[in-house]
Amino acid sequence: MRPHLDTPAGTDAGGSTGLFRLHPDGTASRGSRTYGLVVLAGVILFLLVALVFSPADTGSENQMGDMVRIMYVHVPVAVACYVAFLVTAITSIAYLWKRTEGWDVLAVASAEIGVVFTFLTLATGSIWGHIAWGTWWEWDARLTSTLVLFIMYLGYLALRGAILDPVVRAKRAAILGVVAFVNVPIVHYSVTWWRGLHQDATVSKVDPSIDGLKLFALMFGMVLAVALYGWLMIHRFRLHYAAARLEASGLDRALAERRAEARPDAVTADAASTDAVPTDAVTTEGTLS
Amino acid sequence: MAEHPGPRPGSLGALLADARLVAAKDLRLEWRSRVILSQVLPFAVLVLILFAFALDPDRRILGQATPGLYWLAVLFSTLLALQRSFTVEAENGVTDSLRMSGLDPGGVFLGKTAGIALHLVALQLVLLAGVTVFYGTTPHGPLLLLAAGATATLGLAAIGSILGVMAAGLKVRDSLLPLLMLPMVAPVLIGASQAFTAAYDRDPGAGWRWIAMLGVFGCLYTAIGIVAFEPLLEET
Amino acid sequence: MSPLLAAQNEWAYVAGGYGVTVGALLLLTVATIVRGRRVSRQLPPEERRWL
Amino acid sequence: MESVVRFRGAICLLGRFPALAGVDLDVSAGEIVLLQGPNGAGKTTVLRACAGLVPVVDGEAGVLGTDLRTDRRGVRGRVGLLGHASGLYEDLTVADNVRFWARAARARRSDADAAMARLGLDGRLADVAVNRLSAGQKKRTSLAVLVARRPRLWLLDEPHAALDRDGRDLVDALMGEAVAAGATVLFASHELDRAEAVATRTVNLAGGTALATGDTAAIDRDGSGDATTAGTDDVGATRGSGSAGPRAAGPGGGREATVG
Repeated sequence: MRPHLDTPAGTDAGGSTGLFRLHPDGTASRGSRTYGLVVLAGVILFLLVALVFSPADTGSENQMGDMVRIMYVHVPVAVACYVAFLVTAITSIAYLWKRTEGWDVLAVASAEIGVVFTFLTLATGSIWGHIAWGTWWEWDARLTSTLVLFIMYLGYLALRGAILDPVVRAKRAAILGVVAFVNVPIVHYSVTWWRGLHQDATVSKVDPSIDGLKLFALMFGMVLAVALYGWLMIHRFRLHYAAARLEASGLDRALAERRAEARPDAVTADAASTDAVPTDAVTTEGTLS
Repeated sequence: MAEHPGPRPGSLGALLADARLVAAKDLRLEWRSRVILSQVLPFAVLVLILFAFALDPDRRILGQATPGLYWLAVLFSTLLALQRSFTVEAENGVTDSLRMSGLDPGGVFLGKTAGIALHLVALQLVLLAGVTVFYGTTPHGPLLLLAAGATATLGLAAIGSILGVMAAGLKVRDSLLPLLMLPMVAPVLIGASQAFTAAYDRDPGAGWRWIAMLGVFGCLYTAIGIVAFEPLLEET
Repeated sequence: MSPLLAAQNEWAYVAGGYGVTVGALLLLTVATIVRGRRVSRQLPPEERRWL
Repeated sequence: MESVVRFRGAICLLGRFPALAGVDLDVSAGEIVLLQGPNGAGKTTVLRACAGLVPVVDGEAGVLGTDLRTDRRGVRGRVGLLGHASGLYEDLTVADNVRFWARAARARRSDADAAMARLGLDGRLADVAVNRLSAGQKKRTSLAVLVARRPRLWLLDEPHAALDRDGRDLVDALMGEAVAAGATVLFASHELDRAEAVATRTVNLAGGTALATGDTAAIDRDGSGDATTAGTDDVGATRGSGSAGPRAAGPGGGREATVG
């Protein structure tokens, strides 16, 4: 995996000024900075369209009023969270196939962003429900399956946090990433059938009569959410990639130290400190049990 | 070296032979230790009693909620059975022995799944008697109940084996396994409860599509487990 | 409830929804950038291949 | 002679710790090679790497003609490992365990029964649950599994530990029988008196590298063997270093300097 595709190596970051000036230590590149500024401009434009320019919903039969504006964020973040988990699943398969670190880093970055977007889907859906149905939580099919999804990927991140060895972690997490995503449609259909026995209300059902600026706000929101996801992916990928390289960078030093144990003067001088070296039994059990 | 008796390694016959060997070992282990019988089974019955305490002694509510409560009890017991089943594989270097054993990892998965499923079947027979006695409900539609029980048990055992070995050997496995397992098996809980409801309501027609869903779930995760067990067992 | 009050009420929920979304994403962005700087500072520049 | 184990600059990581930092090791068919060195020298990791349990991340590593770096699982059916842990199901009986692991390795039931008899586990002990055995009896059970599997390469980690005198004699006899039957033995032991008597050759490990290999019989003949019998761990590390000259290891030259 190459962590970057957008900028040539060795770009002089100090040459630019203003918003384009890159922090010397950051995860930003010139390309990602430009991308980020475009997204930022898009966000401002989106907020203006969604909150100011677009009219309240009065024409349609549902009469959602200003509440329709919630849809402009709710639907896009929902789309982004499904995109994120799809990417986690695909990169997990790619990891199991290629066994290279980069795919694992992509999978975790995507899952983390996905969990945030899922949380926002639930939050905005709940706010919507409070107005539309009068309750903070309705057992609506899509909201419910999104909730299950949310907890499932919290589990994915918890599994990653519980395993120290990077290879074991990557392998188990990759399998869980696939297993969890396979579960998404099953959860969705089971919950839909389950609710289908009672009612058919859903937040995300786009009103066919929606048009004009309202439709534009919705579509623009979706594009923007996916673009924002992409920007976050670039930076979180670089962050995790840097962290992984940092973990691995000690290897040369560790090898030198390890070989130095074999030097007789080191052994006799540090006879007491050999106890500090993990014994065979401890090291094997610590990593393999 | 001694010539290998039995089917050719790598063949389907070898896979099933390994599965049978592992499943028989798990049943023998239970026969010798009786952990499921003496601990998980009483726990399952206790859950049924606690539901009654929590809800009401009024049998009407318990009767209506029987399918859901029954499957919740099954689910909680499954977690305990899984912890037990995969703790024995992670202790005393048994994991290394398994890797060295020459057993097909897919066969190990099938064997563990079959062992857990058989334990769950025994548990469910007792739980079914339990809800009949304690909640005053009479089972109907034996065919639907049987189909729902079989497909849901397969699904629980299959995904439980995948997640069980995934969490095995970790310090936090006791809290991690439920977090991984419970959202994953939400479709099983829904489907099996709905199928049981249909059976108890003498409306079996509504139940069969749930059986299809449960069957797909079980077969899908069985297939994934056969493939995924090799990297899971291998670890490094 | 008067229509005006209902409209104000709706705007409060809309503001809440947008506030949560923008706030959470801003938080994630800032956390990512700050942590990225802290981690990549410890890495030699030749390992930071995006520069 | 046919090469059974061939390591060149093999590096193994346990997590991020380089347990093996470039090991060179050669074992030929029919040898009984003793691995020696202080705690933490990497003896266990060498044995586990030979068994295909620990991945070799750099260098060359071949066992029984199988390249460990590309096909770690391929070698496992032909080697047997006796580790620190018993590798047994505690709730099953001795006979259950030996028969299960033997059948898993596609050995005959008669092989399993013969192995139990060889280890003195037939009779009363056969039907006792493993969790009620003493440490020595557990070790005998693990050895019975190994015997029943009939591996071509025996990897024994501290086989003498926890055993009584009869048990240790039995281990030595089993190693001899294995070699007589065409197998090869690689083992680690702190029972130097006993181990060097049975071994045909000794390899010294320290700091995850092999220091020197020598003919133990030759060392004993010229009288320098007394240093090896002092019995402490550290002596094992310093012994043999005089001739191998790790002092010559300059920066970056560690690997060359540790070639035996």
